[in-house]
Amino acid sequence: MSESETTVVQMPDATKLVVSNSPHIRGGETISKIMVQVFIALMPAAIAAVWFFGLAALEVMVLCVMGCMAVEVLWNKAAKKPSGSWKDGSAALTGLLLAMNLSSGAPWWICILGSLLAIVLGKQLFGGLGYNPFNPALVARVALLIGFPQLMTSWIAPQPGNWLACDALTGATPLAATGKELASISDLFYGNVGGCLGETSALALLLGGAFLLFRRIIKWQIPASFIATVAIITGLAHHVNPELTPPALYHVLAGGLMIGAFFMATDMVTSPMTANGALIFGVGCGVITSVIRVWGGYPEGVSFSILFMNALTPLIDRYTIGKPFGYIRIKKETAQ
Amino acid sequence: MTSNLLAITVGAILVNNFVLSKILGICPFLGVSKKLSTALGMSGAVIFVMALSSMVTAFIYNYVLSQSFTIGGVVIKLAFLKILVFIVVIAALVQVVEIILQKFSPPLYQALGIFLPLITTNCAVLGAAELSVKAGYSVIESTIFGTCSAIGFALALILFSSLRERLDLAKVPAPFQGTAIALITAGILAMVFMGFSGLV
Amino acid sequence: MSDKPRKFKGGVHPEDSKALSASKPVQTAPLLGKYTVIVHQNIGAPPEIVVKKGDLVKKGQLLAKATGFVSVPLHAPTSGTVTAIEKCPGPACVSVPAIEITADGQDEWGSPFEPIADWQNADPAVLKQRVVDAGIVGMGGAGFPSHVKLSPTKPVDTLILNGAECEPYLTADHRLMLEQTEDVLLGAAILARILGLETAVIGVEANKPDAISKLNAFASNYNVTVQTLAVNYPQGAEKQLIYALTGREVPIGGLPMDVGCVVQNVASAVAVADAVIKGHPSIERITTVTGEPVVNPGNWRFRIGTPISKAIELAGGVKVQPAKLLLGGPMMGFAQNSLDVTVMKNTSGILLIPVEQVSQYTSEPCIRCGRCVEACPMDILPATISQAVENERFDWAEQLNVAACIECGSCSYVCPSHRPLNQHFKRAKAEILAAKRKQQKK
Amino acid sequence: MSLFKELTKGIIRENPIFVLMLGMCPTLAVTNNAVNGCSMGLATLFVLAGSNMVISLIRNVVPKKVRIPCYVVVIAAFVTVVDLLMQAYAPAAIYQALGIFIPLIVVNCIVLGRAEAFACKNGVVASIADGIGMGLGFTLSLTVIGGIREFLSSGSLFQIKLIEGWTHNFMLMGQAPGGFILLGILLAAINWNNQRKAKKAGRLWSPPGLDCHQCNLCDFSKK
Amino acid sequence: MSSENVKITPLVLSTGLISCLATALMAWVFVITEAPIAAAQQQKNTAALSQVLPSFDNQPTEESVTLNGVTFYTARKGGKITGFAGETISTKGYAGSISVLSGLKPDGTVTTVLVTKQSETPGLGAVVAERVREKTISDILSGKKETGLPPNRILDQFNGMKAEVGQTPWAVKKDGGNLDAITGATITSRAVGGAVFTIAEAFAQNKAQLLKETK
Amino acid sequence: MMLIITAVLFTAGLGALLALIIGATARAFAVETDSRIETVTEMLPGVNCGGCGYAGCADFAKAIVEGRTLPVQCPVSTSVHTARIAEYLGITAGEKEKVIAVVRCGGSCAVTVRSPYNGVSDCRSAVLVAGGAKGCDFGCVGFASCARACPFDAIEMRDGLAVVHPELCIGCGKCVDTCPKNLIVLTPAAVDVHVYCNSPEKGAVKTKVCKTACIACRKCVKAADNETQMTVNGFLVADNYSNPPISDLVEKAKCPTKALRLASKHAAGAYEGVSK
Ligand SMILES: Cc1cc2nc3c(=O)[nH]c(=O)nc-3n(C[C@H](O)[C@H](O)[C@H](O)COP(=O)(O)O)c2cc1C
Ligand SMILES: Cc1cc2nc3c(=O)[nH]c(=O)nc-3n(C[C@H](O)[C@H](O)[C@H](O)COP(=O)(O)O)c2cc1C
Ligand SMILES: Cc1cc2nc3c(=O)[nH]c(=O)nc-3n(C[C@H](O)[C@H](O)[C@H](O)COP(=O)(O)O)c2cc1C
Ligand SMILES: Cc1cc2nc3c(=O)[nH]c(=O)nc-3n(C[C@H](O)[C@H](O)[C@H](O)CO)c2cc1C
Ligand code: SF4
Ligand code: SF4
Ligand code: SF4
Ligand code: SF4
Ligand code: FES
Repeated sequence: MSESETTVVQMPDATKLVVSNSPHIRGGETISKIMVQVFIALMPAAIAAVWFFGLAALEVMVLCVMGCMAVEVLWNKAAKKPSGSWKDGSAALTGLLLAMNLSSGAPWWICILGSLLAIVLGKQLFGGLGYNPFNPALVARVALLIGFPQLMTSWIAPQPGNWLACDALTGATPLAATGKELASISDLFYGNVGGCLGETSALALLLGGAFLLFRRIIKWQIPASFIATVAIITGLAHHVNPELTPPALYHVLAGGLMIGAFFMATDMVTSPMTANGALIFGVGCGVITSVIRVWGGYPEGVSFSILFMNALTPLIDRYTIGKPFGYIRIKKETAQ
Repeated sequence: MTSNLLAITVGAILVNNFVLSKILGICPFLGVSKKLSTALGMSGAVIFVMALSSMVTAFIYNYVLSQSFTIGGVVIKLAFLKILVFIVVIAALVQVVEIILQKFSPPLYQALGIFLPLITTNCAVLGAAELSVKAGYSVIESTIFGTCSAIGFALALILFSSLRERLDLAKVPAPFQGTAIALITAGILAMVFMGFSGLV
Repeated sequence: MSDKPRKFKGGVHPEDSKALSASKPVQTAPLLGKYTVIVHQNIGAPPEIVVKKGDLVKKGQLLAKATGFVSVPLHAPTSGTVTAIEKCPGPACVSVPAIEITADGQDEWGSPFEPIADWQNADPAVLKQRVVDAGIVGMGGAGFPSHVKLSPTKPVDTLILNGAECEPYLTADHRLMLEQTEDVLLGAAILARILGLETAVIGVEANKPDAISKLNAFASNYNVTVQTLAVNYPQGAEKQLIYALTGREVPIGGLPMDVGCVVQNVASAVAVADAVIKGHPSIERITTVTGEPVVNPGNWRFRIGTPISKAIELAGGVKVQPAKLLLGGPMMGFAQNSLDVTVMKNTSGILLIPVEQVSQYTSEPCIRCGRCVEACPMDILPATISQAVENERFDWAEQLNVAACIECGSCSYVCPSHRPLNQHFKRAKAEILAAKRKQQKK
Repeated sequence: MSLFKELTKGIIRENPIFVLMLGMCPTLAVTNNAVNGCSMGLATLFVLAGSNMVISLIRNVVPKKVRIPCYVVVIAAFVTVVDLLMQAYAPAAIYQALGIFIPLIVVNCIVLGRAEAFACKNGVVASIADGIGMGLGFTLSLTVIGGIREFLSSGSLFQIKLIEGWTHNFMLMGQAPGGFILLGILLAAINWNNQRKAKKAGRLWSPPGLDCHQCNLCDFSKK
Repeated sequence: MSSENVKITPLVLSTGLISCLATALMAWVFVITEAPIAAAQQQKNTAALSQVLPSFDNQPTEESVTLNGVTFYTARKGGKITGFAGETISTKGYAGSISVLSGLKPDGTVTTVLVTKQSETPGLGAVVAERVREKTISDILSGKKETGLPPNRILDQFNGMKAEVGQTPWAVKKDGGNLDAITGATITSRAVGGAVFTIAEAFAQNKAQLLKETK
Repeated sequence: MMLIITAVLFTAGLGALLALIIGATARAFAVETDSRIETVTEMLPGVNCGGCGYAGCADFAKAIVEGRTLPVQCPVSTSVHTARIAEYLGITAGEKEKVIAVVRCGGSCAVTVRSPYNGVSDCRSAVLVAGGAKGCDFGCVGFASCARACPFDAIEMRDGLAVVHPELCIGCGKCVDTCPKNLIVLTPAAVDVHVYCNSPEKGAVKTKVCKTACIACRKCVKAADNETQMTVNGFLVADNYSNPPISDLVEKAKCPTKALRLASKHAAGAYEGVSK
């Protein structure tokens, strides 16, 4: 090696070397990337909502998303926490999901109060992202439902393609309807029924759900077992007594089951972590949803069932811990 | 009859859950829910005592207190003594259970014993007796009602304590730590249980 | 055995980045003027220094002697003078004792061991003694004295050679298997003889097809089988390797021999072959110097005691300031804050990581996504354990089997919240151990 | 002077609900409006004052071993009296609304708690004052909680509509969850204030947890 | 204190004595309040009836008859029938059953409707069934005193209606009828309407018998 | 009247019956309890800091009553409190020298060599990675484990260095165990002058990584009233706390690296206690 060559060799500056524990590289996943993808997955449903309910639906969505983000920022200010957490997208997602749980006729103050309930009562009081035991959007929805039952159970009838559709007509949601009012299955599938923004078009939600499954953002166990359980129980109930309840397919497509199963029960913060836990979670949601829908008082079993299973999640998590690699042998050996 | 019993069962466990809907037994609900293991112990003890006490109180009420006696030509009803009789009988019952347990099943006493005194001053036990009287339940119905109410209490307590264990790991804002966040969690849980309303 | 790649549960698929150096043949590093040999290079008891300042030493001469069964001797990397015995930066960023040898340029062998040419008929005990004397430690990473593994206290029926090299970037074992194929197989055969076995298995990840075919070409001569392994980190981890090859699960806290296996790294096997056939002690190894900032990534044969600044210099230095300097691979390697650390017997790689990989490294709360649970090859719950540790609940961590964690880093790798999961587990293990010690004292 | 103290301490310093956290059931159950809260408080006040008086009177004749049963009997008597009186003279709607929570005053920890903590150690007058003071604190708290809940859930206070034409009634507050959540928020506000004060005074503050420690009626807290 | 020193006699004596005194107190209060309680009870029983019936001087509760699932109470003044009250339970409520009490003129015209028992959703179905007077501050300031039944939009629309035998049941607008329903609480509205119709129809069917019972 | 009599008889019977049962139980299962323990527990501050070496105040109270320890061992109680307990139990309060904690390191970020560290913000975790990423292997890592452990908020983190505020520290010793570098020692509160260094390395090694290390120049040893007031251990000098130097030593010794400091000055400055 000649003298000149060695002098041009550039060496690292040791004082700038970061020390940290292994691993030193990371997979590219981040919280905000996950949230953005869920947001994207919700877009078909959002577009469907605007198509069926007009700009009023857009207004509700914008109010809720902005409301949630604003509340997040303000809370962090008030609680003297680092204020950047709105950037991770979870607040915006909560807002969008909250909007999906409201009717397009919801007045502005319902959206804002809902945002407040979701972010403060549902999330920040427990310590913020990751610590909330209950699904924030559903906490807000249920609180609003119990708080303003009349407002929250009046629906705008869909007017496909009418941008200016507003409180022109009111109609019952398919599940609150009885007997002859039953909507047709195809209307349910495409979303031409009254209800919350997000509980109308099963097709749009299935598209989004498929995207989430494809991107492996949600576990298949939850939606699969949730929907299957509802289908089985309502199917049986219908079989035994057709008067009691509509057929299974109607239940699967109507109401918030699709959005619940794909977008809300799957919120990882509030659902079990293990695969077996997820199965139990989904089945539990399905059972409670069916029971409330078939025999209960509120029109919407999905919100309550998800929240109930949220409450059960710590227990599920605790009792579905699998045995680690190499565990069985230990037992055998000590038994000997 | 069976459908009535089913209604009582579902009603007491879910719809009119003692803690979350009827708001009875809040003190132990908040007090012994910090750890799941304690909650499990308390649940066992409450179910045991409430099953027993609702049977005994219903028996006393239906066969003694609500009867009219004619003594010396005067019709006498002792129903107004029910509060006193119930509380005294429950207290005594708990004592007796404690002694018997201690004597015959020390392990069970170890597990449930410390919870027994707590139960005497628990609204739920007396509440179950009072509600049975109000609803005019028979001894069997009362027993089932009491037991199921206790199961409802246990369900709420166990759910709540597992949630609180999770909250132990959470970064709850300081003023909300402790009882405040526990109450708020209980509030959300109560909202969830309202979803069962209308089941019976 | 079928030809389907063998695999295990869990794991991750990081970008392997091996192309940087995989095609670079091993070069022998030139003789340096000075070597700083770190004394404690093995797991177990540190050896006892037998030279003093000013002593003249020959290449391969004993510098420090083993102080127990789990301890290995240390030999001089070249001939010269012992110029200092003092502390120098160690691989854990804490100063450790080292012997500085100023080379005389002769690179003259002292009295090396007697070659055992007829190893087929040699007494296994003699062969094993040679492994002891040559100071061979596991070259796969941990630096565990090889002879200890060769003295199983339970019946052993399978010898596995670990050629997985599942760490991204590293290519030392790959080159070794390609360039010294027969040495690897010879080492395997010698190891098998020591263990009283007829055969051995070599597991190689499917991303090294050239090595696999070359090994296959000679394998039958040495009674060795070659198995293709699925490309999945941490395929090279002992327990995962054994599971993939034999379907046996090493119990938590147990050793490979509990399921009748012994695992040795391919480089360790070559070192054994060298010691037996040539009589050379363990004083050099192949190390990959790589990373995007490096000008000329490649594989070198370094003597122990070579400062890593020299190694980086040999690779042409850096194009840009790296964010991290690692000994070992990016998944399990140790971050360094000094260029004065020297190559040891278990230094498989010197890796410089660019800033882009490190900048996204702020930890957020767990969102319970479960990715870590899926990734963990040991099937434990990294998310829950880390929360327990954050709240200093080491009793929980223990109940949740933190002891089973092999610190492979798969969980941290996938975590979208960038949580420092296995640092927590390291802490938990340390605290649990400390608590146990305390209890024992009582 | 000290008598005055006994009378007022329950209002803030030793407020049975917010400081001692006793008697949570009625606090949550019957405070859906101010009138109910107030009535429940007054009923409890009566029992507290009466039982404190009697227990203070008999404190020297009752053997220690049976003191709790005796206190319970006394309290039960006063509760029965209140129950009968309300049944006879109180508006039917209020008696209906308070429901079984009147009989349940028997097990309200405040009553037995004061008997144990105060009446069995103090003279009659002081005990009555203590009972009335605690009862006032309880009544006041219940009324405030009831008032807030009533206002939020119906826009009125003491059943008088405060804002004419207000229809955005938040029914949640009138129901069980509203009670829990409101009490939680009120406690947090009190904690926040105490924390602030403690910091100013350089004292330690840790969030209170209801662990039965305040009540000491059973030996649970000692285990 | 050792176990030998626990004397049982004083324990028993004191507890017994205190129990006696306490019981005496309770019994005394019971005796005093017996009459007022009975009166309050009586008033409670007839309160609902007197709200839907014209003034009467008999005991309608003692003159009840159940026909077609409807319990009828007869009100008289000076022996003359002044009106009826019909009570029935509808099981079609949203959450459980609803008890409806309806006042009827002797000709079968509905006068007042009252829901006596329901478990509908607060703020929704319950609104349909509630009659509460809301006092406002201005009412108090202006000294306005309203008496009589508080109004209820849904319940009051039945006033003056009358059913004929075999008539199609009254229906809410949504089902093609002309009854108003509260949005979101159609089911409760429907159930209440159905119950009132049942009462009115049962009266129409049994008019003769009910009026004949006049002694 | 008949009613009253019957009712009275009924409850009298019931009451007597129950009293009989309870009395019988009391006789059969009498347990001896010591009410003094409860009283003493009430007299203690109730912080449950464990500074007394027992599992909380109640346990400590039990130990006092059983004569296993003395009230004064509670570091939180003032002498008035302990005297009250002593008086109640009729024992002596005992005597205990007040101690406070000292972090034997002066190496704030400004004066020491450190590597950028990325990982868990906790000293015990940090030392597992690259020994805490510091040039000096013996100094304060600066991730506040001790500060978090202190129940009295007596430790402030200043520029990556833990500083004990003597006026807030009550010497409970909670912080001592948490420090992975064993930097914290409990010293007599009366002593104000300390050597803020813990590294046994050679002076030259130390000065390379820290500007305020003790280089064992012995100026303080010589300046002390009496040489035994300081102890020299290899390349590290420390107070001899059983015969401590007085405060003016700092001025007299003119420590070249300022490793010799007064605790009161070292900690001087506004501090309100951390909020946890
Ligand atoms: C969320 C969670 C919380 C836990 N909390 C505790 C705990 O507080 N105490 C404990 O001993 N174990 C705890 N564990 C560990 C397991 O519950 C424990 O291993 C299992 O319940 C067996 O306990 P057992 O022997 O008491 O039945 C927890 C586990 C999880 C997943
Ligand atoms: C304390 C200790 C004792 C060990 N004892 C044996 C042994 O007796 N036999 C054996 O085959 N391996 C033994 N090992 C080696 C391990 O199985 C393993 O190969 C070594 O730790 C390197 O593993 P790694 O590179 O996967 O970390 C031991 C390891 C340790 C740490
Ligand atoms: C996560 C992990 C990954 C590993 N990867 C490899 C590897 O790729 N190649 C290898 O030879 N050893 C690897 N090891 C070390 C092996 O487990 C084992 O210790 C080694 O093969 C034993 O051989 P040795 O003692 O000769 O080094 C890894 C260990 C762990 C814990
Ligand atoms: C698949 C998925 C589903 C989610 N569902 C919800 C939801 O139903 N409600 C909600 O508030 N946030 C949801 N989030 C966002 C986020 O997890 C939520 O804000 C946290 O619960 C807040 O801690 C979801 C996120 C993901 C990735
Ligand atoms: S927990 Fe341990 S074994 Fe599992 S993935 Fe993480 S580092 Fe690897
Ligand atoms: S990968 Fe990270 S965020 Fe996801 S569960 Fe594991 S620790 Fe939590
Ligand atoms: S600084 Fe240490 S010794 Fe002092 S009070 Fe805090 S924890 Fe206790
Ligand atoms: S003194 Fe110890 S525990 Fe405290 S910050 Fe420094 S290294 Fe951490
Ligand atoms: S008031 Fe304490 S349990 Fe109800």
